[in-house]
Amino acid sequence: MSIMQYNGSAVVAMTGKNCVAIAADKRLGQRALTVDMGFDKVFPMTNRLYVGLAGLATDVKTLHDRFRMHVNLYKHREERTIAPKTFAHMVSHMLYERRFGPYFVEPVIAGLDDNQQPFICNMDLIGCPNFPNDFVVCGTADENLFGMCESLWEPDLGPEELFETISQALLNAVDRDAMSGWGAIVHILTPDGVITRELKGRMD
Amino acid sequence: MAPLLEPNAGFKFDNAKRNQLLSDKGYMVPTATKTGTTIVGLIYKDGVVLGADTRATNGSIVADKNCRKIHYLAPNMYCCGAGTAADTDFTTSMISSQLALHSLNTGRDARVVTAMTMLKQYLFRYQGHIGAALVLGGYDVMGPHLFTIYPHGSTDKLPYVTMGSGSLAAMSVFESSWRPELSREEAVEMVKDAIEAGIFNDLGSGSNVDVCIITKDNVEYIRGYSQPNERVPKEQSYRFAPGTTEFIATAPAATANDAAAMDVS
Amino acid sequence: MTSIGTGYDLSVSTYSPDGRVFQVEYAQKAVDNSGTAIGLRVKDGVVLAVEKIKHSRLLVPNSNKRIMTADKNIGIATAGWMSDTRHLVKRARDEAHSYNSVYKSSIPAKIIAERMGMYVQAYTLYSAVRPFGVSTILASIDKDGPQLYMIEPSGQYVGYRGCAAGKGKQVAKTEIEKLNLEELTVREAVKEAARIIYAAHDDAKDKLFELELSWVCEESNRLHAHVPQSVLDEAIEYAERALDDDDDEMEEDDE
Amino acid sequence: MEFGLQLNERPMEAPREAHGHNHWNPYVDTGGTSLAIAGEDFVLVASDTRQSDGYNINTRYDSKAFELSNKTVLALSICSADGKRLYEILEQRAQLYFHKHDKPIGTEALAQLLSNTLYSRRMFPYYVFPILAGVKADGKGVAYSYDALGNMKDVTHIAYGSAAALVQPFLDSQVGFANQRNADPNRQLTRDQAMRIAIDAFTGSTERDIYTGDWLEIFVVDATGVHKEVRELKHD
Amino acid sequence: MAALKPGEVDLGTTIMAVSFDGGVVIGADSRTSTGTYVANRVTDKLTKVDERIYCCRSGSAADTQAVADIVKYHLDLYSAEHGEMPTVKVASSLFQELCYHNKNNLMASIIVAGWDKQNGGSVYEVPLGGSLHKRDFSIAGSGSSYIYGYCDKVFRPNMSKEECIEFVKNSVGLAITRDGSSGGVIRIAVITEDGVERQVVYGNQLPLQYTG
Amino acid sequence: MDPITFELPHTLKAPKAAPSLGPTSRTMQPMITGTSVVAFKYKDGIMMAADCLGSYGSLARFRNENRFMQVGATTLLGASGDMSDFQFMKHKLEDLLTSEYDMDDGQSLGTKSVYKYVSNIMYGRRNKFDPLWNAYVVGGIDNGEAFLGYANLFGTTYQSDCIATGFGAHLAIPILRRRVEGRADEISEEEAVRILDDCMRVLLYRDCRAFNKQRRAKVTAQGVEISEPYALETDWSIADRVVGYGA
Repeated sequence: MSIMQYNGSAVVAMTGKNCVAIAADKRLGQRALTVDMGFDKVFPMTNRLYVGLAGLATDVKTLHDRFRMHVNLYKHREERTIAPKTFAHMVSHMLYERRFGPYFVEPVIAGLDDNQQPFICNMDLIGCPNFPNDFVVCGTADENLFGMCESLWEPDLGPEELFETISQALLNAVDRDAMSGWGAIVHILTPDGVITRELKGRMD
Repeated sequence: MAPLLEPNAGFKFDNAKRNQLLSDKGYMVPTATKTGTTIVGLIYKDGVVLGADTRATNGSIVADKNCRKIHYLAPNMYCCGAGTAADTDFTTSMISSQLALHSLNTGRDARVVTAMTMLKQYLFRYQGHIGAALVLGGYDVMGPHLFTIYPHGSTDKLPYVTMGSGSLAAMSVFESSWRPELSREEAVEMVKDAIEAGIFNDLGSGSNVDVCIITKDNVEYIRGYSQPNERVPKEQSYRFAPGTTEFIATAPAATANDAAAMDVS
Repeated sequence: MTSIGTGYDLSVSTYSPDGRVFQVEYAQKAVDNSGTAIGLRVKDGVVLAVEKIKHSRLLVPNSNKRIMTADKNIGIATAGWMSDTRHLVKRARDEAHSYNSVYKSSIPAKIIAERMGMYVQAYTLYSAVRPFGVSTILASIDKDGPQLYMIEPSGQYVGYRGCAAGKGKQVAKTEIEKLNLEELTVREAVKEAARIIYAAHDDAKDKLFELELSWVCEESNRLHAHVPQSVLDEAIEYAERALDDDDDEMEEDDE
Repeated sequence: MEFGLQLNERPMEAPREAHGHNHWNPYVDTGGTSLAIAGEDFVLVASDTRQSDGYNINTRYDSKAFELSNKTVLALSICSADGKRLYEILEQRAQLYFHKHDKPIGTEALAQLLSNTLYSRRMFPYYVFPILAGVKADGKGVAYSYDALGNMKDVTHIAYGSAAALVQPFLDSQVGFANQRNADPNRQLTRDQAMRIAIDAFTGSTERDIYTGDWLEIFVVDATGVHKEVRELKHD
Repeated sequence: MAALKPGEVDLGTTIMAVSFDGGVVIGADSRTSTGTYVANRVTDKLTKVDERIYCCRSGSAADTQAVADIVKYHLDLYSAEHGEMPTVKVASSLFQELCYHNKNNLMASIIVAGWDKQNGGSVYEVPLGGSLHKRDFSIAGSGSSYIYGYCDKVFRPNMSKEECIEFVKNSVGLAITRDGSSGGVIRIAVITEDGVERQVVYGNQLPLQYTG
Repeated sequence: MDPITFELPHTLKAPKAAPSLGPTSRTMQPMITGTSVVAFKYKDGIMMAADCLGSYGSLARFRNENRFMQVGATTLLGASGDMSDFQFMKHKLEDLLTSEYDMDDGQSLGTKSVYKYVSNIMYGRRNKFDPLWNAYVVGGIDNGEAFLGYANLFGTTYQSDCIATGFGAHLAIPILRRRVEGRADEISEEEAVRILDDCMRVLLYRDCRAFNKQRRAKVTAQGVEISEPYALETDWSIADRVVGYGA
């Protein structure tokens, strides 16, 4: 068993028309044993920028704290909030710094840039960034998510449509993954604010 | 005599002990994204042509359908990367910044051999643990140059080179059609053919062909020079009617800044 | 033979008081009831010929072959029970295959004749079995040139220049003895063989018959094969003409 | 070591650690994906035709789905050698059945036969995950999915093979209407809908799974027989 | 002892050097392989480390290149410091120093050959482990094991330059046809007081030999 | 439904097919190996090439091997991998041909039958964990149609217009797919030979186990033809452009 499967996770982000969505399941497991059904994997960094962390839960917590520290330091130093792309590079470097002793985490980043254009990005555990314009996925259900997103995603979805698409992609993906699920949370980032919704999912 | 194998400070090893423990307990350490890859380079009459496919894989899954494998090093130099994607990204950008400093110090464009030497010494220092297999091409005062650099730090100088999992497919094109004194058009076409041989015959390579043509005073970087693998339109749309998914609305979580309760204005 | 009913003929494992094994002799009788088969060993090959008696006009021409191939270069023609023949040919093929598996070369005629002789002989030893009602003529070209052997129901096997078995064997033997086998070529031998079979054929007893002719020679690439149709036709024509000539002579004699 | 130069040269030189026959692994994965969607009066089976070995494409056209009768189709995945043998066995048994009973073997009987055949090799299993699909005696479409040991289950939709993880949740969503609050659980897909879903499932997984691609064979089985269609997929 | 690391580029190799009165002749095949794939079919394994001193590299491509580069740097330093060219002995000692002290990390077997004023042409060999051996002639690399007998039979002391060239051509040619890890062209360099003269014998022009 | 039998005395029993001359030997580590076979369809039938080398590890040990076998009138078998297993397969096929000949039924073994036979042997031996360490290419004309099939030690089989084993799968297939696939019936014999030579030349340049002494073989309606060994023209002029490995 890979250490990436120890706790289980599924994280996905998708672009829409002037909006972006990021969603994750809520399970925390110890291998096959589920120990928590409300484990957060998606964290706000600014109100236009969320990061989702799939992988080993302890590293999820550690990295979340470190990201928060760096985002705050950035704000102190630069007197502006960090842009999604800048944040992505910061994350990438933090991960690659540990090239030979990595955190077992694959991040997904979703945000709106200064022009309210969606930004998404994901990385492998040593920080190789990937900036597609449709969707990014990671976690134990990554293949399932890829299959769902490849079929479901289409360009220029509005916030509500995007919500349905990302939710359906995530729910159906985690239903075929034993290591993730137990409900999910979806954040839709729009110029007018963030819409957060909790999804009901199968509990098995 | 200076020690041969002194590691450069820069990497942190604080997780290494824990990770070793985990892997000793049977938890496999995951693999990083690889670029299965076909990358090639070719010297022609007036310059160098580099080419790459655009597929990045993670195991048998395509992690990125249109990634960029021809990396900028300096205004007159580009470098294709195969192997561990993160290593090729970071190695080339690190050398790129050193080259920028070098040419600021010297007041002229860096030479291609300088870049090659920096790369090979860096990779040799890490004894193959940095999995970057590179094709370096550029044009300097000595004319066009083309090198391959292997992860362990060996280099080759040749008029046509290929690297990556599709290197054999690409090499079959060069070995059966290369001849001296190619024109620019012929060179670009041959590079395209070589990359397409990788795309269609090597499962680790796919999607599009990127090319980069470096001549005396000019660089032409063409993303998607050939796009033989466009996805056909879907048979139908899979949008869901609003209200399909059951949910409970909640307030957005506090942001990092809010949580820290810091006011920096 | 007049020894029927002496009580010593019920088992192959019992001798008669005068030292005979009647079952073996009966087997020989079975052979003598069959259509004639002959083999001619000439200077550049071997020819096999069989008088295949047809008990019905309804039989498909060229079916139920009586000359078979045991190995690529070994042909078998028999007189006697066809069902026993098929069994023996299978055995011969197995022997050839077995030899070839070990030595990676084809079995010499002498060896396969000996092994077949041993096999046939074993069926004259046990009360539970019946001797084969077959005389087997074996033709081959091996490293020592053309070879011809015949194995009797008793298991006796002998090498020949020319041999014959079946109901016309006396006529055939007489005719064969007239031939100069050392000088003959297979092309000539094929015609002679046809002539002999036609001569040995008794129209009074069996109306219908078919001539089967095979050879193993340089012309057949040292493979055992039925002769080509043209060669067969030519031989039949030759045989029929010879028969007519004989008849003419006899008629002349009569006059 | 992540150097992307992976050569597959097993037939020429043995792995150095191979001593004694226990170390040789006879199983190979030649890739590819199969799916089935069962409708009210039809069933659809689709398989791609790529056969691969490591990063090499052996051939772009090697069928993994076969007609067993005019009402049943068998789709294989994973190890093509075992798959072909399994098909031959079933085909022969179907023929034998026909000769014995003077009527084609029914889908249900074949389904049980397949299960038995798989289990007969419990100790050295066929490395295949078959799907057997067809119309039943009552004219209804049915698909059976199996594991390599012969465990059998009838399903409305199933995907196996290298892109199974990509396709299965999509079928759950589009054929099983999972997680949809307003969906009518009794809604039945039409043949055209099933066809569109199957094609999109394959064009989607061809994008992401390197072992799936080249050509797509689609079989639609209904009361009138088996109807085959071939579509082109991407070749990269 | 160091072994080739997975995926590492190997100079399967046949290399050779012969000294004669007034210089040396060195030769090598041109095949570089990863596994059984020929990564470079026209490799130059004759590496210049000083004006009249070359090394022939066999073993790991990366290790031998790194070592050669370091030695070249030190020889340049030596020339600048001493105001005269280093001897072949000095160069070979530098190779030995590196190969001996890093023997657990290096996979390098090197022949050092060249001309200097004090000793004329001379040949040194630094095999795996980092010992140093002065030789009349030297062969090394995977292909060399096939030609020891031939070389011992054919070599005579005090051969002329032309005879040395023939000797190298024939020996390396024989090794190339028998050793799957050696191949391509034969590269030859003749190093004398007057300079370095390089030759290439194409792969389709190798000396005639029995190939049955 | 076993046939009714009664035990015959020992001497009457059928001979064993091949008495073993020692412990059974199994190929788990190929010793003498042949590298790629390259094959494709063209206008008149099938074209194939393989070199004459039997390697012993990296030693070019036996340099006059024939890695082809003519099977019947219109079938050609090309082999890569272990040569002892190839010889075993050749013997099996010769046996098959003999028993077919002995049948004397006017039928001859077609290419597809030979292919199925080879495939079944390969698959059967893999099922015994005792593989024949080979990759085979079977080509020929069957009922007037060109046929080309592949079978290897895992029992994996496929048919295609162009097939190459070993390194050929990496280096020759890209060339063949570009120049042959989809237009096999337009390719003249001259062009086929050019394509084949190009493939073999690339292999010669880039495969450490290739040797410049090869045979070409073809199957046409006229039958099978296996050439005498020949050498290819090669070009090494790029060697002149290369000095050193860097600066």
